[in-house]
Amino acid sequence: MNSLRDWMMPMQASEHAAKIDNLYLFIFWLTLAFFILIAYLTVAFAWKYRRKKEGVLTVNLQHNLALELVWSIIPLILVIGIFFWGFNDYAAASVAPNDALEIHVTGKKWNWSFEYPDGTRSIRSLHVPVNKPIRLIMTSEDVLHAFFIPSMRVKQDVIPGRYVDLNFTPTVAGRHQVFCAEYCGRDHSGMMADLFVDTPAKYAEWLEKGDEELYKMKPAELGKMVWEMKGCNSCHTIDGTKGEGPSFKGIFGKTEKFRDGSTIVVDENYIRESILNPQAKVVAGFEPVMPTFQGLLREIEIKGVIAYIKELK
Amino acid sequence: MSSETHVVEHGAEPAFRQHHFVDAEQQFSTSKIGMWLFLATEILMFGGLFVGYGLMQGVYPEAWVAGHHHLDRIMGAINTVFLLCSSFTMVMAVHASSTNQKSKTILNLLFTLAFAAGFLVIKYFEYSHKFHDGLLPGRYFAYHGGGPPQQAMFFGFYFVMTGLHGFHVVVGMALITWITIRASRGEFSSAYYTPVDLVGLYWHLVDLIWIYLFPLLYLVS
Amino acid sequence: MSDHAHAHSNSARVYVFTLAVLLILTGITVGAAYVNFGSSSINLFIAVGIATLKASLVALFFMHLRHDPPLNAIIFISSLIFLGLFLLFPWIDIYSRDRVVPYGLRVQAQPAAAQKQAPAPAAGEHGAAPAPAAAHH
Amino acid sequence: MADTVASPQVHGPVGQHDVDYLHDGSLLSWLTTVDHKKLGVMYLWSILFMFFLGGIFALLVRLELFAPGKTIMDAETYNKVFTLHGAIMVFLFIIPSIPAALGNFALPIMLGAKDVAFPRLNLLSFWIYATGAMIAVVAMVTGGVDTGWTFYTPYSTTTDGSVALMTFAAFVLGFSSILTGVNFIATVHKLRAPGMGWFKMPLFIWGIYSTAIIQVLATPVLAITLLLLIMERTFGVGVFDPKLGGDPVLFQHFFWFYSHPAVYIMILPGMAIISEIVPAMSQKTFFGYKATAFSSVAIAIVSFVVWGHHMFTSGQSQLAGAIFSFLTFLVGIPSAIKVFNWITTMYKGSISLQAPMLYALMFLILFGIGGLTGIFLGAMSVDIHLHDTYFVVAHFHYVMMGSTVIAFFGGLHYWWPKMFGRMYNETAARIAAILVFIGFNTTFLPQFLLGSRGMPRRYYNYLPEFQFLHQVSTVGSWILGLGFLIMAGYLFASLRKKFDAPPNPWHARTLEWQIPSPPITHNFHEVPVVKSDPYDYYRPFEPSVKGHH
Ligand code: HEA
Ligand code: HEA
Ligand code: HEC
Ligand code: CUA
Ligand SMILES: [Cu+2]
Repeated sequence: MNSLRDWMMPMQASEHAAKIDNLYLFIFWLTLAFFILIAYLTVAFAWKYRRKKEGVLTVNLQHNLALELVWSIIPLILVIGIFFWGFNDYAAASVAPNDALEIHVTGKKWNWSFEYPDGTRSIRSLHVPVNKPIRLIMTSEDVLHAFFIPSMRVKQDVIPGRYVDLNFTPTVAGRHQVFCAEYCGRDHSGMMADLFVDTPAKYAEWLEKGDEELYKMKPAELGKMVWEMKGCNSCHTIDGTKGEGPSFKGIFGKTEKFRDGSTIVVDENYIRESILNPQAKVVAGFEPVMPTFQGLLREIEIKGVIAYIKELK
Repeated sequence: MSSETHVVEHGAEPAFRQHHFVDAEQQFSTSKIGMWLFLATEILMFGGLFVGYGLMQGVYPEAWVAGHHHLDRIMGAINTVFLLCSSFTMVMAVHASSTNQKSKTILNLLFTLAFAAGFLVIKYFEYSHKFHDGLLPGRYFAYHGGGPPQQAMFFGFYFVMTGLHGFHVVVGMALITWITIRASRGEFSSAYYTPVDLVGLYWHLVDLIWIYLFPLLYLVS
Repeated sequence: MSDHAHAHSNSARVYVFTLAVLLILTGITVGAAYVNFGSSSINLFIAVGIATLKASLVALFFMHLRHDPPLNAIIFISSLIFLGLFLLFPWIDIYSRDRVVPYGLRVQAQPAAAQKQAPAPAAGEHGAAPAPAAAHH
Repeated sequence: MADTVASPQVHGPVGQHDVDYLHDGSLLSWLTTVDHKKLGVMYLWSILFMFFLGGIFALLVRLELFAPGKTIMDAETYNKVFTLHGAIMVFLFIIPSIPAALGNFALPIMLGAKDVAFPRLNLLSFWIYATGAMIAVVAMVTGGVDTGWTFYTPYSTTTDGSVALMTFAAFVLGFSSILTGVNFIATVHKLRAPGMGWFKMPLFIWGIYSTAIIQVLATPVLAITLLLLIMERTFGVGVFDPKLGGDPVLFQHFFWFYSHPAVYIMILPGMAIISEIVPAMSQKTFFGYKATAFSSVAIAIVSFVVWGHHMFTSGQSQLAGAIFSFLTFLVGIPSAIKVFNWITTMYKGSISLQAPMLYALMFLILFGIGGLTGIFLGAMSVDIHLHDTYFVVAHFHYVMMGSTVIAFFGGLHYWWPKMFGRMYNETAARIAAILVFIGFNTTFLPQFLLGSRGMPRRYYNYLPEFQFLHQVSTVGSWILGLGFLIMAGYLFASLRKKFDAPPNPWHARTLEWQIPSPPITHNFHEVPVVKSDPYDYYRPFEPSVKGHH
């Protein structure tokens, strides 16, 4: 029985997966029974009563109330049962426990990006601690997508302009596959992500250090990614036009004037300070609106930004 | 071998009866059923717009209030009166044609046309006023008087709904013109006035839809 | 009106009467729209109610449903019933969607606090942020 | 539309009516014919062509999926190909297939009428169909469409290509379907022959009648949905696009309000054919006639309120989802009633296993699978996992291809002698039927497994673990294609023969079998008088038509 399930379904890796599979298997056996009944009768009658002589008259069977009631009412009772079973599990699976870990998910053609409670972000890979209720709060930036993790038995459309949630408690550590299940254009089939279910210790370590990939990237590339992903780009351009904040283009090595009249030559330390304590020195002509990124950027990411700014001549 | 039935069928039968009907009565009531079915599809088609309009009104009530303030109730009311009167003249035309009153039929049909034209003229003024103010649907919305941005959607609905309705008015006028011509040729009589009756039904539906469009677009705040 | 056949002048009189009632009802709707009945849904109710009354008059008298074989009325009414179903279910959906606006996010979702969460789409166009479900709270 | 009813019709000399309808009038006169039989035949060739076209796209889809990554085309082409496959099969093939082709041909004769109620409307409806098809072809060659047949917003309002044109084509095609429905309802109500009470109508009529109800009440909503979509694309009227304040889930409500009932527009006529073939080929009274007749109407009505089962994961409210799930299950019951009635009708019959019956038997088995897998999808929690996977693809091919299309071909084989006056080669027909059966199951049975294992649909590329099952499926599609190739062969071959079909090759008792094959233009020399029930196989035959046997 279990081997049949494992043959038909992916691994059961969340708390509610077993419930869904149980109903699936129940319907499977039930409908199989009905199917065998139908198929058997069809074939058996076709064979047994095949025409042996032309032009015979047959018996006149027009109806049989008892029989007809039986085959209407039994399926009726069965499907009503299935409805309640399915609805209960569905409702249970979609309620988030109060202590759920909330992670934001954004779908955009054709990538998934994630933001964790401490501000850490990642693309195409989602890390969660094992045995902890997870609540994904999801939105899309362009068209519909759907977040689908087969082994967790969860799926939810991701809708632009709206937040939807998805709840599950992963029980099996390791890598799991995430698909985009709502058609979204050219790379719909490539819009995948990895779900890493880690031990709590490993999860904490990951939050601290980030993806291994970060360490493999060139610092300037990493910096560009930070600029895109952490929202620097909403205030800072890279082409010299003035945004809410100064453009990054050509500032490295330039002499910057501040509101209080003092000046400084932009160098690594100044950039670092501007990110972690932006209000310490406010550039002339700008408001002190930049939020601090203290705790939101890892050391390696700050280094990346510096390298990136250096490149923007 | 079947000549007998054919003789019966082709006896003193009127020319308008099609061969697959037994008698004129059957043909008449069949046409009516067909027309009513067609009207049912019209109701569901417009109905889709009403559903979208109603649901979105629930979502953006302020935009709807702001939007409908730009509509002229008086113009809307006059148009309602026009359409009601045209429905009346239409039914009078049907009545006249079913009682062999040729000139009365034509006169009433012409009245109907006149009311319909009046309706379109007023619509024209309303539309050009909206165009002038930049109260255009969707992307072309260019009104600078402020208010919630979803007014663009309100005017999207306004133009799609009144536009589709206006299109029906134009089609109706074409049909009325056509039966006016046929009436003037003396094609209708108490024995056969189906086309007048069917066009009448169509025209009443156009009126009926406006009866809902008017309060929902112009009056509800 | 019809000076021609007595039986028919009767139905002509019915048409005139119907038109008169329709015009009066139109006057009432317009008038009622200027009165504030305390809540906009009451105004809506009145307006749609009167419209329905008018529509019934048109259908019954001008469109002859009163005397027609019942099938025509059945067709007409079923189209309205199915239209009703079409309105009902999306309505149920839109007005019971609360859950999908996450509890914690309702307040935060305002653009002002946008810095720390997934940026609202449509690049900060205010009205466009969390759409239908959030809008009526 | 008013004039379709009321214009003068001049009758020729009496003798003219004795010519069979295929040879009555020049070839060119077919284009303006109002004869329901000719229109049925014209529809038949059109939809068969569309099936061929859609089938070629299907074979391309399967070929691309033979291996992960690029096999024969790139992702953008693939997306267009599966969209066109779905859109052609649905809008151009399956919806008009049974009602407009076989229904047009058989329905008036089965009622004992000379034509449908509005013959000219019928012609108009055909030409609207042809126009819609032409627009669709233009859309295909000028940019194509890559939205999926469901046109979900906001993707469909933002992607390139001829989406507006394609939706317009579907819009036009909708009107063709509406007019056919209007015509059939009026025909059934008003043109029944003397003696043909409602419960003396063949069950085929009940099925087509129920279908027509859906066509009339649901299709206008598709029209308005597509109109709003076009408005949104061209004028930015943002009813559905969230960037403009609209609600994309609302689009899905609009779309499925039509498209769920539309799946019953597909299956009810299929069931109607089976209800005809089973008693005739078994020479047995229909078991549970009234229950079957009413269940058609019940399916038609309940089918309007289950559409939300396509939206369990769409972000519609839980409450709405629960109501829809419950109602979805209720639709299973009338279907169950029908299945059991067909099977019981075979009991103690005298069953001929000729081609039409083979298709009917295949239908019973394949609809069993397709319908029962619908139960998985109707259960909310299970559908969360299965939605938008190949499980759904397999489900709907079992009900559309495996049931409706199989029933259609069953009906085609059943009425072919009547339509064209020729018998096809029975042996070849049996071989083709068996190949189709094997090929179909090889293609789509593995897809259930793919889906439950998590393979999403509309995927150009897939993970290596899914490859084996995809390959089995692709090979299946070739067997299926071979089956159809053989079918095309013997059917065309039969057309080159002289008329050799007897008036009633199956010894059936409905009216169309009591007139010559092929029928004369006006179907009946005199109005038939119906005395017995359509399936009175327990007593000697009592013809309703005089002068024929
Ligand atoms: C001919 C077309 C056709 C038919 C007849 C059906 C019939 C049914 N369909 Fe199907 N369906 C489609 C065409 C069809 N469907 C299509 C095209 C899609 C996908 C569209 C897309 O997304 O592209 C779809 C998708 C679809 C979904 C959405 C899946 C998803 O996207 O997540 C669901 C969910 O409930 C569903 C359910 C059902 C049910 C319950 C029936 C029922 O009517 C079946 C009833 C029949 C039986 C149940 C069998 C006979 C009964 C018995 C033998 C008695 C015993 C029975 C019991 C004990 C229950 N269908
Ligand atoms: C009536 C409806 C219908 C029918 C009959 C079919 C028939 C077939 N379908 Fe289709 N299908 C759909 C409706 C239909 N389909 C829809 C609505 C979709 C969803 C689209 C979307 O997602 O938007 C879909 C999607 C779909 C997919 C999923 C694509 C994806 O999600 O990425 C696949 C994949 O295998 C597929 C395969 C097939 C096959 C192999 C057949 C075969 O049964 C076809 C058999 C026919 C032929 C083979 C042609 C006839 C042949 C001849 C006359 C002889 C010539 C033969 C040779 C040259 C060999 N279909
Ligand atoms: C809400 C807007 C905003 C965001 C988001 C933002 N900044 Fe700034 N930033 C500013 C403003 C305004 C200034 C100028 C005033 C000041 O120095 O505080 C500034 C100044 C700076 C400077 C100094 C530039 C100079 O010319 O002296 C650096 C470096 C900088 N930001 C880096 C970043 C990085 C890296 C990020 C993202 C991780 C970021 N900023 C995100 C608004 C923002
Ligand atoms: Cu994103 Cu599909
Ligand atoms: Cu459905």
